[in-house]
Amino acid sequence: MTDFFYNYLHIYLFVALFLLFCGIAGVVYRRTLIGMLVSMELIMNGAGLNLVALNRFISPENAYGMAFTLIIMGIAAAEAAIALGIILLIFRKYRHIEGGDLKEMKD
Amino acid sequence: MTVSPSAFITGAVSLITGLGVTIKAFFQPVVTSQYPRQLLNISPRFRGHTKLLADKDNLGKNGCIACGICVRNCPSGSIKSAEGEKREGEKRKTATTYILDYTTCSQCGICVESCPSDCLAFSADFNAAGFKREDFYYDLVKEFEKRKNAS
Amino acid sequence: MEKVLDLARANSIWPLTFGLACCAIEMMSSAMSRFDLDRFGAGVFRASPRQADLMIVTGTVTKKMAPVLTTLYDQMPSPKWVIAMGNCAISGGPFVFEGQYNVIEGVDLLVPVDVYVPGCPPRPEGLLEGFLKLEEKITGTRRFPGPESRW
Amino acid sequence: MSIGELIFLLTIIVTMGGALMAVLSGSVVYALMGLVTAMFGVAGLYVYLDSPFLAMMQILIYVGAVSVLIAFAVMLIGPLYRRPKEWTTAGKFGAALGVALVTLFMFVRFVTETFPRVGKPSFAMTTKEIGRLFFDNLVLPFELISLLIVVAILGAIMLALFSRGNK
Amino acid sequence: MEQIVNMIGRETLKTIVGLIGVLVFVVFNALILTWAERKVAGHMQRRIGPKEVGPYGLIQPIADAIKLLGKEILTPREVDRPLYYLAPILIFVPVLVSFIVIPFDASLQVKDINVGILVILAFSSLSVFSILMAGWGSNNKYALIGAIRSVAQNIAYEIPLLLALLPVIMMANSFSLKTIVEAQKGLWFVVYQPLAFCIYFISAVAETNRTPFDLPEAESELVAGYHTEYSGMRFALFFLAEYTNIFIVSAIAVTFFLGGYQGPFLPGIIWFLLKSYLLVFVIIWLRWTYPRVRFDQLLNVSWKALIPLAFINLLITGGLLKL
Amino acid sequence: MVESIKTELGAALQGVEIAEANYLERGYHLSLEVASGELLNAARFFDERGFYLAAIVCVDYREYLELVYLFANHASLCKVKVTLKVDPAKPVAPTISAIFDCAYWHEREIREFYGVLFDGHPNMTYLFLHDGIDFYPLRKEQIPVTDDDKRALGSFRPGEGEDTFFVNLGPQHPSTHGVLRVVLKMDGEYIEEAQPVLGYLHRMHEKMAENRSYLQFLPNTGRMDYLGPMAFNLGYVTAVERLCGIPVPDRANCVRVIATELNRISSHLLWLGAYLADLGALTPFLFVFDDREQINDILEGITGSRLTYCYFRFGGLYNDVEEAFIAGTKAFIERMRSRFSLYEKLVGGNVIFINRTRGIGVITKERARKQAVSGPVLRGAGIPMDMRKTEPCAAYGEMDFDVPVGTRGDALDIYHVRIREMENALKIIEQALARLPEGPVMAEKAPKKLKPPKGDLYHTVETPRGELGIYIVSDESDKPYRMKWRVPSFSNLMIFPELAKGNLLADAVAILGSLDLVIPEIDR
Repeated sequence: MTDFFYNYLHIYLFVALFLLFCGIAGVVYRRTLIGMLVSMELIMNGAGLNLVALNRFISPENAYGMAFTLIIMGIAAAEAAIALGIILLIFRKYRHIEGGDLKEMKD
Repeated sequence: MTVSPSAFITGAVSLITGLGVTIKAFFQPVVTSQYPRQLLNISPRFRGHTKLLADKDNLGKNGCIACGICVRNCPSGSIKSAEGEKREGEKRKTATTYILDYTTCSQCGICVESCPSDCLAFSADFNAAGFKREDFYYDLVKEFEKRKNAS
Repeated sequence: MEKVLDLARANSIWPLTFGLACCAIEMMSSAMSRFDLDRFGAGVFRASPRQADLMIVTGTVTKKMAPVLTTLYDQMPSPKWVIAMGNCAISGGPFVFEGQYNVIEGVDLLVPVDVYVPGCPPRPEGLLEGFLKLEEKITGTRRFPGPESRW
Repeated sequence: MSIGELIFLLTIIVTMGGALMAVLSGSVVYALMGLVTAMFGVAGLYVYLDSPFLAMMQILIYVGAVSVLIAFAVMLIGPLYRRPKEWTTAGKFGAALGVALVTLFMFVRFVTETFPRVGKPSFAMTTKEIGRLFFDNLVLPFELISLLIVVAILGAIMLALFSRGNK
Repeated sequence: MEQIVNMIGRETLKTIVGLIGVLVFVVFNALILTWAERKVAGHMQRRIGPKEVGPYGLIQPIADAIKLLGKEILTPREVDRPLYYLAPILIFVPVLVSFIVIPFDASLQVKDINVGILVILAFSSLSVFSILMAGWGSNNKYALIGAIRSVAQNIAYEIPLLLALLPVIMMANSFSLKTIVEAQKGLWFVVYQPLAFCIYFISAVAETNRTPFDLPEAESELVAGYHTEYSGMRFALFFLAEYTNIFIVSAIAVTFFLGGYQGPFLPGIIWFLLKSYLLVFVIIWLRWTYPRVRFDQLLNVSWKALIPLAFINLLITGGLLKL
Repeated sequence: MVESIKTELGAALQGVEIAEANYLERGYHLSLEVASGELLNAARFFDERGFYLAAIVCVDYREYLELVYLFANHASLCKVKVTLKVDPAKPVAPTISAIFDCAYWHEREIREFYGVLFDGHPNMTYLFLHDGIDFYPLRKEQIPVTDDDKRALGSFRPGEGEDTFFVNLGPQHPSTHGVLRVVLKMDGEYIEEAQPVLGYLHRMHEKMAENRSYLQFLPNTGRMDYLGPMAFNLGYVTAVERLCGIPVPDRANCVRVIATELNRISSHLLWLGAYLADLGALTPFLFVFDDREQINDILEGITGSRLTYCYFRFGGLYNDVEEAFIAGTKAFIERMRSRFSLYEKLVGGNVIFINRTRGIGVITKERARKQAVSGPVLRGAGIPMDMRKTEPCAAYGEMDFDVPVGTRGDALDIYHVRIREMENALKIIEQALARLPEGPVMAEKAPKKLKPPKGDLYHTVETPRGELGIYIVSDESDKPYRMKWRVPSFSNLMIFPELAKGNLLADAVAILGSLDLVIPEIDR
């Protein structure tokens, strides 16, 4: 009964790790700001998955992991809103959204 | 867009009166005349394409004397030809062909007005439609004969 | 199977919202309460050529408009049909004269036309008759005996 | 293999595929589509972790809000913007390989050593409990996150207004 | 875990049957609604509407459907193919998912999920995505503007929609649609929550892109909006989804505010359909009465009127419930 | 007014001979010929005194091209014709588009039809014609367009750039009611620049007029403005009657007024419906067509046609009216009065409609004058100018009616002006019916073949859309030597780019709709 795939913590952690590294690779190698943002979201997803899985397997008597995942979601939403505002602003100013070329951020 | 309560209420009322108009119309009878089943009373003055009328003195033949006035007067050159022959015992010519290219006609009525023998009139052919452009090159003389034979 | 498809097509002809000139008003009239094209399922005027089945060319096609018209025709998915409504669309109508430089003398020079509805402009009944003719062309049989032509 | 397992495997493949697509695809739109796929996959995994509420919130917030926002920005910028080349084919391949290798290495090196191969114990956390937790032990983070969201909304509005007024 | 195994094992059949039923219903509903829309519009404009095709024109939608299926499958050259192909299919997912949890009758429900309403709301955001994909994939300016409008509109109206449903969820103390319906044994929630009902209805009309909020497909501005480049079958899918969405938002309104399948004398399903189609009629009625609002007005209505009102309503409800 | 202008003009332009013309025969009070150096001074003079530029006409006299500038005044009846002779071999003239904005388009039109270059004009691209035309169509001799000229002309193409986003409104577009094309340069949903492209329905009316006799041109008038053909008909026949001095029987005049006003109502009704369709409400469209059908029935009863009536003839009418017509018209007046409240409920009071139109497309009095807009658009801007009052033809002089004006000049005002104009039209019809005299409807001595005396005439009438001016030059033959149609929609459209700028796309549609354009009339 308990030997179904989905009853093993490791699989979830593996997926979470994968998401994390994908995200990191994206953040590092993506040139457009939007692409970076997409990769950041991947990292957050990985973190959320990690938390829930650990919560579920290691300490099933409380729900802190889930609660924190919800908080992560809130942060992700807020971050996306702000980041996109900034991206749009940058686009209006410089007519491009390539992170590497943004040398000056002061004005 | 700051909305004062009174403006809000008048706005809402206006929306509801609008709904009232359409729902009233919903229950009113329709005004449709269902074309192939019903026909409207089309005005007797309706301008279709032209047709030839019979001679006033001799109802058996068409009244066109092939004078060519309509051909000259037509603004868009729709009347291609009006030719006739002089028959025996008659003072004037009688048309043998009268080709009307209805596809360039603008239904203005100048030909009808200018006809010296008053033998042109508008037909009531209100629903012409066809598969070919050539369907509407009418020979009014032939058509006149057809009508005569039919009646 | 093909027959069912044809029947469906004939009864669900969605025209393109494509008004060119005077005849466009009569095309609108025929879609309105008095004549109600929707009775035949043809009242869904689509603004996008991709979703239309029928192009009603209502009025004069000028040389400047011609490329636009052919583009629109090409954008329509087949099976598609064209009704040339009004004399201008059929042959350039009253705007053809010697030395004219801007009018296409008949939309059939640009795209294949299925049904011609002459008149300047034709009455809405004429357009409805054109629709019935188109149905006849699609299915092979005429649905309504229809009113006789009145000369 | 039961249907449940099959679906589970599918979910994992979808998640990982989506993540790869999000990172590797040349066009931002496809990256976004990949992200959405990955998010759906994660939501599916949440279902397997017995938290359907979280799964729904995941879709609602990530798909419904975050990615829609990103998509919105892409569309606004899109028609005016020639996208730069992000990856060469070789680079793509290398990156994918690198990510896979690193993941595998980390997994073998740390995860399997740190955490035991435990089975899933029974679990009865309901939405109500999570809510309770928020207003009980986690009230400070909760308040902070609320504040953050308010600030974010205000900031976004200010940015939008500023860019409009700037013109 | 036990649950899941059971669900997949035993209830797979039930779900599949339910899905097929849902599909049939979706098609049937869309056919009826297109006919009804044209008929209602016709009579509101004092004309007949479809008449010659079948008795009362009832065959009309079938003819339309067959015709659309029989059209040439045309893919414009410049489109972004994967997105272009995927969009009309994707727009169908939320529609099907939503039907799974709607209780048509006390026993007529594919699956009663305890986060039912969240499922509907979560998946409804997918339709935004498919609109975006359609707009972007079509590579057409009108479609793109339509898509952008649609997204802004959906973001703006999703919030009041949710906020209007929350008081009911609080009162019923459950996310499950069935429980919510059962909670209305006595009085319908519309009596307690008239404001929430109004807000929900307005937002729902906006979410389904219907006049007066039909900006994404505003004909006079954007030709046909996001589905400008779609033809034949693919267009039919959009069409189908639109009408199904209308039904879904009405059904949710009925479930949440109008007592769902409850009513005297008649069987529950009849009551449910009756109420739902009444709301659908109202939506059609609105369409054939009002002009379209402008883009900034549309957003203003949501941000400056509906959302604050919904918040106030939510606060008051919460306060009253605690007392 | 005329006297004072004459003396002031004499003082301002030294050495220019100012002739007083017989207004009744010529349609203008003063005429003067200027050299090209003085044109700007003259234009400035008229600008300062609040004149508007009604039209610029070019006439090809073979030996020279004559540019005719027609100035008129909103405040009082004073029309001045200023002419400028141009060398046909190398036609160059100074532009006055910096002073009168409406000249911008008139000059472009003359450039492509006559090849006259306007010095200093900011944009001399093709407006009407397509690329393939290699001669100047309205010149009496066929003169090929030189290669240089062709390159300079070229038809309009939107520029391609990374930072621009163009949207085409038309030529096939649901909101343009025909084949107008407006190229919009967008910034998101906002319009940065709007550029109309005309000529998709250029049907060569002015060229045809030179090839046909006066009578043969008559059917064309109904096709120029297919929504208000009666008014165009009326304008043309009264112009020719004025040129030839043909008297018209009283009864015919009354019937002319009734028919024209009925047509005005039907035109405004169609505008209302189409406008609401632009704004997204389709039902009013069908409601107004219901009313229009009543008018069509009445008018078809007397004319035999539903749209392109061609009813008036030189010296009278095509045929007499009957009792049925009078009864039908009376019934229609009854019906129409009750319909206004319905429209008020469905449209005028609707909060969405009000919010969509209030403050949109505001036209100031000054802009209205500079762009020479006319008709309801001008009256919406607050200038009570109506040709039916100032220059009454037919029996308009004996009718009592109001000229409704707006206060803000926005689209909502224009809507109200049109609605009240319909009410006033009903009033006019009632009066005309009441005093409909017995008698013939055709002048007895109307000549069969018209050969007007040599001379020119600028004749104006009020069509549903505004000032229709017909400038006819006669050379004593049976065909007009030159006939220029100063059409209201053309002038009204000219103000659109300015109104649309900085507005939302939806507003642009609302503004375009409020101008009530009929495209064949613009393109001619």
